[in-house]
Amino acid sequence: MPFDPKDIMKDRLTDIGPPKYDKFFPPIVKKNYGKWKYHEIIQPGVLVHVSETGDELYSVRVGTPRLVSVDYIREVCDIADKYCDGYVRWTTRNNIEFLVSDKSKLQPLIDDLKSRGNWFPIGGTGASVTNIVHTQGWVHCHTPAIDASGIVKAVMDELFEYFGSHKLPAQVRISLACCLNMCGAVHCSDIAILGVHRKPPFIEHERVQNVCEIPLVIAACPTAAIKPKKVEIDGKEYKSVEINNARCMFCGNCYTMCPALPIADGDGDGIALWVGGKVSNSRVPPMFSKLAVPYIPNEPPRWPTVVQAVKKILETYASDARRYERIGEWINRIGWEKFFEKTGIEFRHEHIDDYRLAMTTWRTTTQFKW
Amino acid sequence: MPFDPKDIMKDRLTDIGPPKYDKFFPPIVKKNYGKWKYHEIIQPGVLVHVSETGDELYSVRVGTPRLVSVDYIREVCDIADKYCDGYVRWTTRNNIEFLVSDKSKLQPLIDDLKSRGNWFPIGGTGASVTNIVHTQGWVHCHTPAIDASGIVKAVMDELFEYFGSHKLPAQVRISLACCLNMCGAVHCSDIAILGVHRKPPFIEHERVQNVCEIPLVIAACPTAAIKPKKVEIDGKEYKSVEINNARCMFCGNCYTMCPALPIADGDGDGIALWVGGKVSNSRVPPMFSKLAVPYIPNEPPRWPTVVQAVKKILETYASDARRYERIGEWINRIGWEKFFEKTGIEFRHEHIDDYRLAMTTWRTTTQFKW
Amino acid sequence: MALKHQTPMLDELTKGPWPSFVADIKRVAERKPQCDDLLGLLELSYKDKEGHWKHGGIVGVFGYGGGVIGRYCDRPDLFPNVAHFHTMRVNQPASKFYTTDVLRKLCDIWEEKGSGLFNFHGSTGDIILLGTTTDQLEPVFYDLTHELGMDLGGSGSNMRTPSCCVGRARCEWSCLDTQDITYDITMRYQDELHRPMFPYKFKFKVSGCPNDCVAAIARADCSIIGTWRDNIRIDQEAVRAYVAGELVPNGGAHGFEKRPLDIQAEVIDKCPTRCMKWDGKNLKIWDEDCVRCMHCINVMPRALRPGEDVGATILVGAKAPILEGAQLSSVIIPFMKMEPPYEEFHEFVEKMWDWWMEHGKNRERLGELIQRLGLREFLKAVGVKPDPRMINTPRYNPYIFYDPADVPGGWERDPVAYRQRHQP
Amino acid sequence: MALKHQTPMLDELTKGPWPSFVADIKRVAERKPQCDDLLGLLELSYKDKEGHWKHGGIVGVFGYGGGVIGRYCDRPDLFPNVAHFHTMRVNQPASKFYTTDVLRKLCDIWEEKGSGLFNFHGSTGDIILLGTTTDQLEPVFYDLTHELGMDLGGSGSNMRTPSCCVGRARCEWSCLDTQDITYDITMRYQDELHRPMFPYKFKFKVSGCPNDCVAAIARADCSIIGTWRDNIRIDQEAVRAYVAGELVPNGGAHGFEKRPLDIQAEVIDKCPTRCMKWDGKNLKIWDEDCVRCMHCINVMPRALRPGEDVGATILVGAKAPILEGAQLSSVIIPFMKMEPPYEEFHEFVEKMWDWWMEHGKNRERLGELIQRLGLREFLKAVGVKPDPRMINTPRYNPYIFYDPADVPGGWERDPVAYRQRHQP
Ligand code: SRM
Ligand code: SRM
Ligand code: SRM
Ligand code: SRM
Ligand code: SF4
Ligand code: SF4
Ligand code: SF4
Ligand code: SF4
Ligand code: SF4
Ligand code: SF4
Ligand code: SF4
Ligand code: SF4
Repeated sequence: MPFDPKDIMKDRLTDIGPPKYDKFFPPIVKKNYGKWKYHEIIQPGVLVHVSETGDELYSVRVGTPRLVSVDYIREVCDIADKYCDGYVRWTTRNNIEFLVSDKSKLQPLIDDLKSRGNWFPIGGTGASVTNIVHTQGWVHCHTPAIDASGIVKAVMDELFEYFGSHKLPAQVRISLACCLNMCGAVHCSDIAILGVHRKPPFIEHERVQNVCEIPLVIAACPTAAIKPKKVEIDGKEYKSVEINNARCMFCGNCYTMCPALPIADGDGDGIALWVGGKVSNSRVPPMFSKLAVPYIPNEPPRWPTVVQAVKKILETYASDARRYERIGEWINRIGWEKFFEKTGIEFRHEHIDDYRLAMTTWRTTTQFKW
Repeated sequence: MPFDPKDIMKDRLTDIGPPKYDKFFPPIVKKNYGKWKYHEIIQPGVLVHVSETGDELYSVRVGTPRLVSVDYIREVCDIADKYCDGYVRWTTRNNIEFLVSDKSKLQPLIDDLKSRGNWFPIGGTGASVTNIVHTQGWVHCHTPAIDASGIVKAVMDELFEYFGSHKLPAQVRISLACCLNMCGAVHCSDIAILGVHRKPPFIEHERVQNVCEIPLVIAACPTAAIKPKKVEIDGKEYKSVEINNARCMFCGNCYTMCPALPIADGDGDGIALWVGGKVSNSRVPPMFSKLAVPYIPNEPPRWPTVVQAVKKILETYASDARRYERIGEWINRIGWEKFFEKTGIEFRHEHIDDYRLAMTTWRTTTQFKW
Repeated sequence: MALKHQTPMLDELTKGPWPSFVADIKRVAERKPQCDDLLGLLELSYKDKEGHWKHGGIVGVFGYGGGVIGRYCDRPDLFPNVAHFHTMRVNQPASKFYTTDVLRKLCDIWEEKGSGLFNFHGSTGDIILLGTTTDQLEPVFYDLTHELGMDLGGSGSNMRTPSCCVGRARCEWSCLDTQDITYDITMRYQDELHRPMFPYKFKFKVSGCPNDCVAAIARADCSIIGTWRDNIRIDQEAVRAYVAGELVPNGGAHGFEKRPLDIQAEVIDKCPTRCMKWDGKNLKIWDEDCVRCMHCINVMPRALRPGEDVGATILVGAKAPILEGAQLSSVIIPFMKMEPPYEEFHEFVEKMWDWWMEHGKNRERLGELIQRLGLREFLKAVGVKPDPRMINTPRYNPYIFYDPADVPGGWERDPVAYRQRHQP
Repeated sequence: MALKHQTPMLDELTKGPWPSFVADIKRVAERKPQCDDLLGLLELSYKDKEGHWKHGGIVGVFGYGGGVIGRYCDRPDLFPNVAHFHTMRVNQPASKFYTTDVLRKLCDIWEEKGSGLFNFHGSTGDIILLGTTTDQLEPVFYDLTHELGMDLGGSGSNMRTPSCCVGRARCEWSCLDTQDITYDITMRYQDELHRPMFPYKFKFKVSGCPNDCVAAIARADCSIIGTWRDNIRIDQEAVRAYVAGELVPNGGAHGFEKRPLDIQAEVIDKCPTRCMKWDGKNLKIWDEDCVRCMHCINVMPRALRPGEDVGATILVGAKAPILEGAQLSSVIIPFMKMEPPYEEFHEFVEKMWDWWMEHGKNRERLGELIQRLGLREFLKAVGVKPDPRMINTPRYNPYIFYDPADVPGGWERDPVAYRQRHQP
C-alpha cells in the first residue's frame, strides 16, 4: 500500500528501529561470527580474516568522499553484486569494505576497482592515513567557519600516497570539524582540522526578542560574556543582549541558540590545527589533541596553506617517530619544544591554555629541552 | 648601649637584614666554595665532600625535634666547639650538621654524639626516612586540628630504624601539617600527615559583627558556603553570616578570618594521610601527594593508629618498590588499585576528587589492573 | 544537460586522485535541480567564505521529536531548489552491513523524494539523507518503514542512534557481541530515541575491545568497551615464529616484509606496565599487571589472543567541547558481563537517566552534570561502590566533603560546652 | 624543682629513641614558668583534643608590619604565664650556618627575655623564637640588631624570608651562588620584607640544582632553581669504575657495598628521555635530549657533573591549598644567568610585583592571580615571550581568545553588508 498523504496515520509504522544487523550479514560472517582467529593485511587496503573453521574472508577497503550520490551508491552495488554476492559494509570512518569469501574473486575485484578512475581508491589499512572523518561544512550546517568536504578533498589529494601504503610509523587519524561543536571525534585525533571564528557575533537588536529566548542565550555562553540589555532604536525599546567582546572566545554557541547573533565572517574565520590526540587504549591511554597552529585563513577552493601545514606535520612525524608511535606518543617522547622546533611552527600566546583547567597544562618542573 | 624602654628610637637599627652568610662559613667552606667535586656517604648520617683542592669535609647529620630549648642549643654549641671549631649548620629539614675538616675528630665526634642518650641520633642521609618537616600544632597555632611535635615524635620513634640506615628503595620525605593551610611542603611529600577538621564551624552570632569583617569572611570561603545573614537574638538584631553546611569542606579559612566561627572539635578532628608526592625533578617531575587514608581519629598521646598506618605504607613500599623509586613512582608503576590492595587501605568516596580540577583525576581509559 | 550555475572554484575540486564529491554531485545535478542549486550555493560560500544556511525550523515526522534536521538557505532568491533542504537521519543497521538490495531501494526512494545525496554515514552513525522539502518527510518515512524496514535515527535532546565496531562479525578480538548490544539498546529505548525527554543528547557506542574502533571513549555519553578478566591466551609456537621472522608482525600494518620481530623493543618495551618477559623461547606475561591495552596482541595477532572471561568496561561522560570543555568517558563499571537479556545493564542505564533527568539542567550533558555534582553523587545514584579503577589518582586537594554520618555527632556542635573549654 | 602541672600524657612522649621535645622543655620548665605552663596547656589540649590558642592580635616592633605572630591562650585562668605568648621570626643567615658564638648569645637573650624555646627552624626558614610577651618584643629586637647583627623575618602580606639550599658552600652540583642570591633579594627588598604592601604573602626560595633541596618548586611564589645549558661533564674512566664495581653507586645513598653498577637498569632506563647509551666502554649522552633531571649525576657523582654554562630556571606561583588549591611553580624564564648585580632578575621581580599589586585581590597569591587572569597576561606584564618550555602541553580546548589586532578589521563587523549577503 503506498503512502497516502491525506491519512498519514494509515498503516503507520513507528518505532520499528533499524533492521536487525544479521539480516545483512554475508553467509560467511553468519557462519563464522565470533570464530575469527587472526587477520593479516595482505596489501594496503586488503585484509584477510581467518576463522577457526578454516574459512577465509577477504576485505577490500576503499576510500569514499562520504558525501555521495545515488549514482555512487548504485555503482557500489554493481560492484558488490558482481564480486561479493550482493553484500557490502561501511567502516566507522566512512570507507567501504567489499567482502569476498571466494578468493578467486579477489584480484578481479581489485582490478575492477582500479579500472574505475579515481572513484574507488584502495587503502586505509595499517600505518596509513585513512579517510578523514568530517562534518557538514558549507554544504549543510548553519554554524560552520569553514567548508568540510572541500578541505578534506584537498588534503587527501595531497596525502594520497599515504592512504594506499603502510609507510608511516603508525596509523594517522585525521579529522575535520567545521566549528567548535566538533561533530566527530575531532578532539582526539592525530591531526584535527577545526573551523574557527575569530570575531564576536554582532547583535541584531531588533530581532533578538522575536527569534531568541534571551535566558537561554545567556546560559549558552561558556564564559558568561552575554548579559541582558534593553536597547532603544528609533524610539522603540527592544529586549536584547550585550556581549563583552573581551570575554568572547568565538565558540558560536550563542548563535546556535539565537539567529540574531551572526558569527560567521569571511575575513575572520579560518582554521586551527590540532595534533597528538588518540582514542585507542593501545600502549598509552586516549589523549586529547592539542593546539598546533592557531589560525590559517580560509583559502577556497583548495586551502593550500592548510594542506601544506598538515603535510609538514605529517612528514616531520614520519621522518622522526619510531615504529608504533602515534603522533601524540612521538611528541610526548620528544617534547613540545622539539615539536615546534622540528615543524617550524611558531609558538604563540594562543598555545598557552587560559580556560578552566589551564593550570594543569603549565610546566611545573625544570625538566625541558633546549 | 643597652635597650632603653623609654626611648625605643634611640640607636635604633632597622632593616639590617640577616648577617651575611659567609660570616658563619667555616674556613674550609670559604676556601672551597664552589670547588666541591664529589661526595660520598660513608655511613648513614655521615657525608664526606671532596674538593678540587683535595680538601675533605665531613658532615655528621643528627635528627632534632625542631622544637628545642636554649639548653639544647647550648649543648649543640658545646659539641660544635669541641669538634667543629665552633661552626655548625642546620639543614632544610631541621637536622643539624656538624662539620669536621679534620678527619681525626670524626670518630670522636660520632662517639660523643652517641654517648648523649637519645638527643642526637645520627642519620637522615640517603635512602632513609629523614626528619619530619612539621608545624606548630597545639603548641602555638590557633587553627590546628592536631598536635604536631607529639605526632612527629611518635612516628619517628616507630620508624627510627629507617632514620639511621639506607635500606629503603629511595629517600622518603614525611611531612606533617596541623591544618589545611599546610605550612611546609606537605602537599608534595612522600607521606604527608595532615590535620583535618570534619565539622562545619559554629557561628557565634552575637560576636561576629564585633570581631570580624563580614565581607572578608565571605570571600574567604573557597566553596562559597557562607552568606551574610541578619540574626535576631533576644530582640536584638545582629549582622552575622550563615553557613551552608553541605558546601563546607572544613578548610577553616573562615575561622582564620573570624574567631567567632570556631571549627576545632575534639570529636570530629583527626588526621588524613597522603602519599606519593615529591619535589625533586629527578627522573620524574614533582608531584602532589594524593589521599591515602581519609581519616584517623586523634589518639593522643601517641596516635597509635596513625603511626601504624604510616608504618604499613612505608613497609609495603619498602618491600615492593624498586631501587630509586620514590613512593609516588612506585605507585605510578603498580597503579592505585594495587596500592590500595597491597596496603589494605579501604578505597572510599573521599578518595574521589570533587573539587575544581576533579575531572582531570578520573580514569579515562580502559587501562587498569584487576 | 548544462548546469544552471557556473562553479569555477568547485571545479578545482574535481582534480586530483581522491574521489571528488563535486564530480559526483555534478553528474546527478544534470537531472536533479536541487543538486544544481546546491553546487551554486556552495560556490557562493566559497566566494564569500561564509556558509549560507539558516537555523533549522522544527520540522519532523508525526509523533517523533527527532530524526530530521530542518534547514533553509539564506539565498532562496538565487537557489530556490534548496530553499528548504532538510536532512533525515536513518538508523543504520549495526556495523553497517548492507545488501545491495536494500541500498538500491534506498537510492530509488531518495532519488524520487529527495536530493539524491547522502552522507554515508553521519558522524554518529546514521545514514544521512541530505536535503529534501518538508512535504516529502512523511512519504520518505513511510517508504523507509514499509519498504526497507528502516526507521529514523536520533536528533535533539534524546537518545542518539547507538553505533558499534564490526566486532565478532569480522574481528578476532571482540570481547562483546557489539551488534547485539547496540541492537538491544536501540530497540529497548525506541521511545527515548524518537521522543525528546532528556536534558540534552545522549549517545551510546560499543567497541569490542580496547582498540576502540568506534571511538566510543571520545564521543559517547555511555561507552561500552570489551575487555577480559582472565589471562591473555598465548601460542608460544607462534611467538617463536614471529621472533624467527616467519610471520609478519602486526598483521602487516607496519609493512609486509618478513623480518624477525624485535620482541623486546617492539612488544615488551612498549607494554605500558612492562609485565612481559621473553627468555628466548617462551613469552611470560604477568597477567595480574596487564592493563589489557591490546598492544602485544595487535603486534602478534597469530600468537596472542584476549582471554575468555570477557565482558565490558562501562565508561560515561564523553562529549565535544560545548559547554564546559571536551571530556573523555570515565570508568564507572570496571567489568560487567554483557549477556542477553542485559538486565544488569538496563538497570544501570535507567538509574543513570533518572538521575540525569532529575538533576540535569537544560543542555547539560551527563558528563557535565557529573562534573557539577561530583562523581560521588553519580555513583550513589547508580548504586555503584567507589573503586580505584575509576580514577587515575585519588584527590590531591584536601577539600574533602566528609559525610556527617561518619562523624561522631554528625555536624552537631555544642557551643556552650566549647566556650566552657575555651574562653573567647 | 617540681613542675606545677601534671602531664601524664605528655610524659608518654619522653619515651622512645627519637629526641623528645617534652623532655627538653621539661628541663627548662624547672626554671622557666612559661615552659611549665606551656606543658600544662599542651596536656590540656591532649585531653580535649583541641588547641587552646586564640587568634593573634596585632603586635610587633615599631615600624615593622611583620616578623611577630601575636598569640594568646584561651585559658589564662589556668596558665597565666602563657597568657601572652608571641613568636618572633628571626631572619636566618642563608643556608643556616652559624658560629657557636652567635648561637650562645641568642640563647642568652632568649632565656632572659622569652620562653627559652625555639623552632630551629620555621618552615619558611626563620629562626622562630617561640613565645614571649608584648613588652619584651622591642628589647629582644634591640638585642638582636645590636648584639647579633640580626633582623626579623617576614610575616603578613609581605615578602617572606627567602631561603636556599646549601649550594656551593657544600655541594658539588650547585649551578648558583644560592646564598648570594638569597642575600641579595633579602637585602634589596628589606622594605618589602618588613612592611606589608602586597595583596598577600610572597616567598622566594633558591635551589642550586634540579634536586631542589629547599623544595622551592613546591612552596615559593618565585622559585629559582639552578640548571645548565651546555653538556653534562663526563669522566669516562669513572663511569667504567662504577660499572666495574670500584665505586659505590649514588654516593652510598642506596647502600655501601661495592657492587657493579647495572648502568643500563639503574641509570639509562631511569633517564626520563632515555638519551644515553652505554657501549660497554663509553657513556654517550645526547645532551640535546637531556632534560637535566640530575638522576644520572646523582647515581654517579664521581663520573658526571652538571655543565659549566650555568644559570637559573625561574618558576612562579607555588603555594599551599588555600584558596584555590595547591599549586607548583610554573616555568616562566627557562634560563637566566644569575650573576651580580642581578639586574635582569630585579627587573623581572619588580615588574611581577607591580602587576600583582595592581591586579591582585586581597589574599590572592601570585599563582592564583595568574590562574584568574591567565598566563598570557602575566607574560605580557613581565615582558617575556611565550615559549613551549612554559607548558607541558598546548591547550586542548578550542576556547582561544584571539587577539583582535591579529584579525583583519579587528572585532568590527558590517551588519548591513552581512545582511546583503545573507537574508535573515
Ligand atoms: C574497520 C574498522 C572497524 C569498523 O567497525 O569499521 C577497524 C578495523 C580494524 N581495526 Fe581499528 N578499525 C576501525 C577504526 C578504528 C578506530 C576509530 C577511528 O579511527 O575513528 C580506531 C581508534 C583510532 C585512534 O586511536 O585514534 C582504531 C584503532 C585500532 C587499533 C589501535 C591502533 C593504535 O596503535 O593506537 C588497532 C590495532 C592495530 O592496528 O594494530 C586496530 C585494529 C583493527 C583491526 C586489525 C582489527 C581486526 O583484527 O580485524 C581491523 C583492521 C585494521 C586496519 O584497517 O588496519 N584498530 N580502529 C574501522 C576502520 C576505519 C577506517 O575505515 O579506516
Ligand atoms: C642538606 C640538604 C640541603 C640543605 O641545604 O640543607 C641536602 C643535601 C643533599 N642532597 Fe638533598 N638535601 C636536603 C634536602 C632535600 C630536599 C628537600 C626536602 O626534603 O624537603 C629534597 C627534595 C625532596 C623531594 O624530592 O621530595 C632533596 C632531594 C635530593 C635529591 C633527589 C632525590 C630523588 O631521587 O628524588 C638528591 C639526589 C640523591 O639523593 O641522589 C639529593 C642529594 C643531596 C646531596 C647528595 C647533595 C650533595 O652532593 O651534597 C646532599 C646529601 C644528601 C643526603 O643527605 O643523602 N637531594 N634534598 C637537605 C637535607 C635535608 C635533611 O636534613 O634531611
Ligand atoms: C550530521 C552530523 C555531522 C556530520 O556531518 O556527520 C552533525 C551535525 C550537527 N551537529 Fe553534531 N553532528 C553529528 C555528530 C556529532 C558528533 C559525533 C558523534 O555523535 O559521534 C558530535 C561529538 C560528540 C558529542 O555528542 O559530544 C557532535 C557534537 C555536536 C555538538 C556539541 C555537543 C556538545 O555537547 O559539545 C552540537 C551543538 C549542539 O548540540 O548544540 C552539535 C550540533 C549539530 C547540528 C545539529 C548543528 C546545530 O547546532 O543545530 C548539526 C546539524 C548539521 C546539519 O545541518 O545537518 N553537534 N555531533 C553528525 C550526525 C550524523 C548522524 O546522526 O550520524
Ligand atoms: C611558623 C610556621 C609553621 C612552622 O611551625 O614552621 C607557620 C605558621 C603559620 N602559618 Fe604558615 N607557617 C610557616 C610556613 C608556611 C609555609 C612553608 C614555607 O613558607 O615554605 C607554607 C606553605 C607555602 C605557602 O606559603 O603557600 C605556609 C602556608 C600558610 C598558609 C596558607 C597560604 C596559602 O596561600 O595557601 C596560611 C594561611 C594564611 O595565610 O592565612 C598560613 C598561616 C600561618 C599562621 C600565621 C596561622 C594564621 O593563619 O594566622 C601560622 C602561625 C603559627 C604560629 O602560631 O606561629 N601558613 N606557611 C612557618 C613559618 C616559620 C618561618 O617563618 O620560618
Ligand atoms: S561541526 Fe559545527 S558546523 Fe560542522 S556540522 Fe557540526 S555543528 Fe555544524
Ligand atoms: S561566541 Fe561563544 S563566547 Fe562569544 S559570546 Fe557567543 S557564546 Fe559567548
Ligand atoms: S598548618 Fe595550620 S595549624 Fe599548623 S601551623 Fe600552619 S596554620 Fe597553624
Ligand atoms: S570551613 Fe572552609 S569551606 Fe567551611 S565554611 Fe569555613 S571557609 Fe567555607
Ligand atoms: S574495537 Fe576491537 S573488536 Fe572492535 S573492530 Fe576494533 S579491534 Fe576489533
Ligand atoms: S595487553 Fe598491553 S598491558 Fe597487557 S601484556 Fe600486552 S602490552 Fe602489556
Ligand atoms: S639543590 Fe642541588 S645544589 Fe642544592 S644542595 Fe641539593 S643537590 Fe646540592
Ligand atoms: S640528567 Fe636526567 S635527563 Fe639528563 S641524561 Fe641524566 S638522567 Fe637523562
